[in-house]
Amino acid sequence: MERCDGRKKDELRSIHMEVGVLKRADGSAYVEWGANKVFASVYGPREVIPRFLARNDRAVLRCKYNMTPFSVEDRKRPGPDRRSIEIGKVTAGALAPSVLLEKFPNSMIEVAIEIMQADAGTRCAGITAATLALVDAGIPMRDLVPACAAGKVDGEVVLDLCKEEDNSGQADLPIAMMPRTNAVTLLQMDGEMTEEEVEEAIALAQTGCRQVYEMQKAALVSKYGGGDE
Amino acid sequence: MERCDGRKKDELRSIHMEVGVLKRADGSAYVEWGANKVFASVYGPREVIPRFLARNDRAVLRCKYNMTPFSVEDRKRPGPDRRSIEIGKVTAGALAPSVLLEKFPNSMIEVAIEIMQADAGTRCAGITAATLALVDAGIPMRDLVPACAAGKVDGEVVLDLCKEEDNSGQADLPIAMMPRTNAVTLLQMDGEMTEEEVEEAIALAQTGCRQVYEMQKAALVSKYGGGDE
Amino acid sequence: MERCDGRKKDELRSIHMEVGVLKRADGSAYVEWGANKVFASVYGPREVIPRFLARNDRAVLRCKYNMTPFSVEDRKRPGPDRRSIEIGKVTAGALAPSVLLEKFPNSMIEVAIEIMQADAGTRCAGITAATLALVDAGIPMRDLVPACAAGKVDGEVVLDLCKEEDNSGQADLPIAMMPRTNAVTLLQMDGEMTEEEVEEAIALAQTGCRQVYEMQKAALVSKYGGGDE
Amino acid sequence: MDAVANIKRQFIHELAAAGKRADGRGMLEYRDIKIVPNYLKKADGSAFVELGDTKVIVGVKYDVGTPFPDIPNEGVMTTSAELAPMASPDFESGPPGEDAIELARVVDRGIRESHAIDTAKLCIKPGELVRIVFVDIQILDQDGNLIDACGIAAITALLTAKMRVYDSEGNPTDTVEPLPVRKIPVPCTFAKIAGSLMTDPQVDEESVLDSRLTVTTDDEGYIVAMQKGEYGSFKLEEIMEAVKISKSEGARIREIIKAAVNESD
Amino acid sequence: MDAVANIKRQFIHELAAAGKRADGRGMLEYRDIKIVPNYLKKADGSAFVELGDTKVIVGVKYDVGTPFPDIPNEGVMTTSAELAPMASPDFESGPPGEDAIELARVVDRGIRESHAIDTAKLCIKPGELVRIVFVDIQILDQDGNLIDACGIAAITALLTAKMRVYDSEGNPTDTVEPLPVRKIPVPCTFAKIAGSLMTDPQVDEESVLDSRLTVTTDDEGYIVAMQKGEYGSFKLEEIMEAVKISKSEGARIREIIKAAVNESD
Amino acid sequence: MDAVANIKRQFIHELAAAGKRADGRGMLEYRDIKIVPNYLKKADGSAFVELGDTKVIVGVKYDVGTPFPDIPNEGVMTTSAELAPMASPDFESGPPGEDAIELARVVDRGIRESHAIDTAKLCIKPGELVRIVFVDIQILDQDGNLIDACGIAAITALLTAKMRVYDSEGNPTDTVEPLPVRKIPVPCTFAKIAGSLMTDPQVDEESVLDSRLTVTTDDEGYIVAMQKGEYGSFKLEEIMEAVKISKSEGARIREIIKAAVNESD
Repeated sequence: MERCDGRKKDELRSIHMEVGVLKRADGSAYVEWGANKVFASVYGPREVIPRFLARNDRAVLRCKYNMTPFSVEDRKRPGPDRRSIEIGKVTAGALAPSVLLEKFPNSMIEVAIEIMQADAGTRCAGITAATLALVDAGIPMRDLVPACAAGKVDGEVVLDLCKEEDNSGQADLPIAMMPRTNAVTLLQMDGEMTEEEVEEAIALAQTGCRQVYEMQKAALVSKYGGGDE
Repeated sequence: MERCDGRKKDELRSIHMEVGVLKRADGSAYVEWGANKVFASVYGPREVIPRFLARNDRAVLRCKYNMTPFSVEDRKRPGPDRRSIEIGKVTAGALAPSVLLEKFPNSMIEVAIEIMQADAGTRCAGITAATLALVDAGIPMRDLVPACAAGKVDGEVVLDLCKEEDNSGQADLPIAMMPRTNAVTLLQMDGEMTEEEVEEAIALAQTGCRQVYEMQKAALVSKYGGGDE
Repeated sequence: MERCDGRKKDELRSIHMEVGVLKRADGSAYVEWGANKVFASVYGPREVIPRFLARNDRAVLRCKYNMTPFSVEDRKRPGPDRRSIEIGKVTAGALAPSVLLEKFPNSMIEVAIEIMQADAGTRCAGITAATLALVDAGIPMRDLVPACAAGKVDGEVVLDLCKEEDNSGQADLPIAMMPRTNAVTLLQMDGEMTEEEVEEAIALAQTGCRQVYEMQKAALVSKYGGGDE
Repeated sequence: MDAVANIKRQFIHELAAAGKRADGRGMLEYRDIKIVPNYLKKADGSAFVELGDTKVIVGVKYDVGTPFPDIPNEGVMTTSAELAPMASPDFESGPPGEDAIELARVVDRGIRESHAIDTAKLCIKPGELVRIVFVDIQILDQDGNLIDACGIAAITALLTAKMRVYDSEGNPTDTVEPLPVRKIPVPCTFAKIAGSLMTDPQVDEESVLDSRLTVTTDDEGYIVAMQKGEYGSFKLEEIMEAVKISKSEGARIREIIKAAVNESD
Repeated sequence: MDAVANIKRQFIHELAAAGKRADGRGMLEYRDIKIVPNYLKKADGSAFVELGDTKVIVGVKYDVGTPFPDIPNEGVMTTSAELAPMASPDFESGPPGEDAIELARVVDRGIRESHAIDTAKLCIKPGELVRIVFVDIQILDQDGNLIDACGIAAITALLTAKMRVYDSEGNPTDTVEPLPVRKIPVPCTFAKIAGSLMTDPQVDEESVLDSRLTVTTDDEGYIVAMQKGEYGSFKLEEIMEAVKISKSEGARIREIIKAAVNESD
Repeated sequence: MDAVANIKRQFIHELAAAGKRADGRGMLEYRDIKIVPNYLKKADGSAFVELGDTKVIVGVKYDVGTPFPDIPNEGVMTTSAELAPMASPDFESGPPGEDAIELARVVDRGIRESHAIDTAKLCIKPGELVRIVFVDIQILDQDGNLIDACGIAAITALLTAKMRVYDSEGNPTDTVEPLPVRKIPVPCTFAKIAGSLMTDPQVDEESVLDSRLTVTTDDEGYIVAMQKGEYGSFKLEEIMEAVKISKSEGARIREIIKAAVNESD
C-alpha cells in the first residue's frame, strides 16, 4: 500500500517537541506533529475558583482545548464549540490517571491546549504536549502520557492518519496510554471496523505511543539534562 | 354552538394524572390533558445556590417551565425563551400562596415543568402537575392548586380551549385557584372581552378548576391510598 | 472656513446641564449637548458584588456606557457591544484620577451613562454628566472632569465635531481633563493628523473643556446654591 | 435592614388596612402623569413619561424585512424592556431578567391584543417586504408602577411615530405618514395590601404588596389583557372591581394621552 | 455526606471485586428495557425508553433548508441533549455542559458513523433544498447509563419517523414516507469498578466507577464508535472483552428495538 | 501577596524616578523584537512576534460575503483578540473581557485609520460580493506591552497575506495575489511611572504603572490613533513628547517589519 505522503503503514509523521517554551505559565511545551502546531500550558496547583468546585481529597484537573480561528481551512468562530468541549473532557480523562492529583487536595491544575494549525490528530498532539507541560510545571506523575491514533484507510489499518487520510479513511482510533503499565487512558473511535481491526488498530496505536514516549523523554532530557527517567 | 372536538361549552378535555412517576426527583407527576403531555418534578427543600438568593424568613420557590424542542409544530430551539421565562414566573406566583414557604427559611424548593407535547393550555396542565409533585415531595400546602382556562370562541365563552380554538378564538383566560378559599392565584388574559364576559369566563374557569381539583385528589388517593384529603 | 452648522472653529455646540434629575440614584445628571441627550447616574459607595472584585486599599469604580436602541439612525440591538465596553473602560480611566477612591476601601462606586440620542461626542457628554452625578452623590473629588473633543475637518482643526463633521472629517480627538492641574485623563484619537495638528487639537479641546468646566460649576451652583466652588 | 424593611412593611400594611397611603393619596388615586410625546428626534416615535417620580422613555424604530410565512401581508411589532442599573439600586447589568421580560410582555400584550397597530398597513410588498416595529422601553427612575408608565409611554410613542411611504415596487419615497395606530390600550395596575386594593403603587408599596393585578382596556371599554403578578391571590369580586376601575381610569388616562399627543402635533 | 459517599464507594467496590452488584444483577446483565415507539404525535418520530428506572424521551423533528456547500446532495442530522434539572438533583439549568455534550456526541457518532440514515435520501433538490433532521434527547430520570438509554431511544425515534415527500420542483406533496433509516446502531456501556467490568451501570455505580467504556456496534457486527470516559484506564484485553460483549448484547438489544417498532406499526 | 505587591511597586517606582528600569533597559529602549512572518500555512497570512518574552501569533483569514449597504464597493476588516488562559495566570476563559476588547480595538484602529488596507480592492462584485478579512490575535505569553506586539504582528500578518483573484463573474480563479496593504501603522506604547515616561513596558511595570499611552503612526509620520489607558493622567507636554518618540520608534520598528517580510518572501 502506498500512503499519500509516502509513509509506511506503521510510520509516524515527523514530530518535533520542545519543553518550557513560555515564561508566564508554570509549565509549557510545543509540539509540531506533521502539519499540526500545538502549544500546551499548565498553571497550578493553585486555588480553586469558583470555590465550590474544590475537592478535599484531590486536586481538580481542568483541561481546555481550543482551536484558534486561523488553524483550520475555513475560519472558525472564536470560543468553545461542542467538539472542543468534548476533547477537553476526554483529555482530562487521558491525563488524570497519571497525575498524582491526591497530592494536592483543595487545589486546581489547569491545562490549556491551543491549536495553532490543525491537520488531523490534534487531540493526540495536545495530550502529548500537555504531558510535557505538566512535567515542566513540576507536577508529579506516575508516567508520561503519549498519545497517537491508528485508523483504517483503503481497507488497511495504518498509523497516525494525516488530514487527507482522515477525510478519505474508514475509521480513526486515537488512544493515549501510560506505557509502563500499558494502561489505555484515552480511547475514542469512529468509523467502521471489525473486532479484529479494532484490536490491530489499538495495538498499532500503542506502538505509535511508545515511539512518542521516547521522543517525550528525549525532549525532557534535552531541557533538563540527562537523568534516570 | 358546536365545538371543534364535539365538547360542550363547559366540558374539559380528557385528563389523566399520575403521581410519583420519577425515581430521582423528590416529587413528580405526569399530566395528560387533551393532547398535552406534561411532566413536573420537585426538588427540595434544599440548600439555596447561589447563597445570596436565600431568604431568612421563608423558602425560595423557583419554577422552571420548559418546552422540549419537539413539543410543538415547528421545532423550538432548546433553552428558555421569553415566553417560558414569563410562564415560569407566573407559575411561581400561582403556587406560592399555597406552599408553606415560611416553614423552610434559608432553603429552596425547585419546581420543573417539562412540556413533551403542547396543544394549548400547557401552563394550566403544568401548574396542575406541579401541585401534585409538591404533594408527592411532602411539601406542606394550604390547598391543592388546580388550574384551567376559559376563553371566547365564536363569540361565546367556553371552557378549556384546545389549540384549534386558541388559534381561532377571541380570548383566552387561564386561572389557577385554591378551591377551599376561592382564591385566584393565577390570572392572565389576552384577547378581547367585555367586563361581563370576563366575569363569565373566570366563573367558568373556576368550575373547570373544581373538576381538576377532584381529579388531583383522586390521583393522590390512588397513589397514597384513601384518607380524609 | 464655514462649519456646517455655522459655528466658529473654536465654538462649542449649545450645551444644557441639569443636576439631580433622578430620585432613586444616589446622584444623577442630564446633559444635552447639541443633539446628544445623555443621562448619568451614580450609585455608591456600596458593597462590592461579586466580593472578589473588592480592593482593600480603595473603592472600585465601575462605569457602564450604554446606547439605547433608539438613540442612533439604525436601531441598535440592546446590550453591550465592543464599542460600548471600550468607552465604559476609558470613561473609568477619565474619572478615576479625580475621584478620592482611597477614601472608600472595600466598596464600589457605579457610574451608568445612558445615551438617549447620539450625535457625535457622546463619550464627552457622558463623562461631563457622570462628573456632575458623582458630585450630586456626594463623592469627594479632586476636581470636576469636563470633556470635549477637537477634530480635523476640511483640513482644519476645529472644536466639538457634530455628527456630520465626524462623518466627513479627517480626525477626531476627544479628551477629558482636570482643569486645576491641566491633567488630561481621557485621550483618544483616530484619523490622520500631523504632530502639529495633534498639539493644536489637544490645546483647542482643552479650551473646550474649560468652557464645559464653567458650565458644570454653574449647573452645580444652580442646584446647590452658590458657594466657593 | 431586615428590621427596617419589617417596620416599613408594617407601616404600609396598617395604613392600607385603614384605607390610607403613605403619600396621602386616595386608594384609587394615580400620581400625576406627565407626558412628553416626540421627546427624541432620532427615533421614529418616542415619549418621555413621568408617573410621579417614575420616569421612563420609550423609543420606536422600524426596520424593513421579510414577513413571517404564515402572515405574508402583515408587519410585525416587538417590545423590549431593559431594567437598566441607572433606574434602581436593585437592577443589575445583563440580559433582561424575568421582571424585565414580564414588563415587556404585559405592555406588548395590551398593544397586540387591542390590535392597536394596523399591521396590515405595515406591509410594503405582500410576502416580500414588511415593516418591523421595535418598541424599546428604557427605565430611568423606578419609583413604582412601571407597567402603567411604560404602557402609557409605549402607546404614546407609537402614536407619534412616522414611517416612510414605499411605492408599489417596494422603493422608499420622500413621503412620510403616521404609523397606523387605531387604538389606545391603557394598562391599570393594582396592588393588594392587607386586603385593600389600590391603584398605581409607589415603589415602597410594591416592595410590601401581597399581590398585583394589571387590567388593560381599550377605547371601547373591552378588556384586552390581564396579568396577576407576585405571590398573593384575588377573589373574583376583587378582580371584577379592578376591571371596573380599569375601564374608568383607563378612559381618563386615554384622554391625557390624546391631549398630550394633540398638543405636540 | 462525604462519609456516606465513602461508605457507598467501598460497598460497591467490594461487591464488584467479588463479581456482584448491589441490585443483584449479574456483571453483564442489563436492567429491563422498555421501549414505547411513537410516544408523541407532534414530533415526526419519537420514543420513550426506560432502562430500569432511567427514563428518557427522544423526539425527532425535521426542517427544510439549504445543504452544506461541500455535500450539496445530502441532508444533515444534528443531535442535542439536555440534562434538565428534572432528571437529577445534580443537573442544573443552563446551556448544555460537558456531560450533556459528550452524551449527545457519543449517541450522534453511533448513528452517523454507522450511516444509519441514508442522508442522500434527505435531499429534496440538489444544492438547494435538503431535510435537516433534529434528534433531541430529553432526560426525565437519571438512574444511570444515559448513553445506552439515549442511544436506544434515538435510533428508535428515527425508525418511527415519517417525512413528507416533495415533488421535483421542491414543493411538498400530501404523501409521507418513513425517514430512510437502514441500520440500527446500539451502544453498550461498561463500567470498570475495582478492576471488574460490568454493563449498564446504575447511577450509584456510575458515581464510584473508575472508568467507563462505550462500544457502539451495527447490524453487521461492525464497531462504529468507541468512547472511553472518566478518569481511569483500560488494558487492551479489557477493551477487546468489551468489544466482544458489545457485539452480542448489541444484537440482543437490536432485536428488542425491532420488536418494539414492528409492534407499534 | 499584598505586601509583596507593594514592595514591587515601590521598587519599580523608585527606579523609574531615577530614570532606571529593573531589567537594565533605558527608559525609551524597546526589548528585542523577533518577527516570523508566514508562521502558519493554513492561515492566509500570519506572523509570530516576540517582544522580549511576550509572544503573540496573529492569523489572517478572509471569507467572501455581501458588502455593507452604505459601502457597496468595499471589503471589510475585523479584528479580534483573545486573552487565552495560556498566556497569563490572570487571564480567564470566556468571551473577551474589556481588556481584550480594548487591545483588539486599539490595534484595529491603527490599521483602519491609516487606511493600511485598500478596502476597495477587496471588492469582488460591487454591491454583491466582497472579501471580509479577519485578523485574529492569539496571545501565548503575556510579558507586557501586548498592544505593540499585537500591532506589529497584525500588520506583518496582513503584509504576508495572499488572496484568491476572482473573475468578473465573481468566480474564483487559480491565481492568488497579495492582500492590498499600502501602509505599515506601528503603535508605540508608553507607561508613566512615578512621573517618568518609558516605552515598551514589561508586565511588572504594567502592573504598577500610573497611566498608559499608545500613539500609532504611519509611514509618512502621521499620527493615526491614540489611546490613553488606565487610571492616571498626562500633561500636554508629556503627550507631545510621546508623539515625537512614537514617530522615530515607529519608523525604526517599521524597518524591522519590512526587513522580516522581505526576508521571508
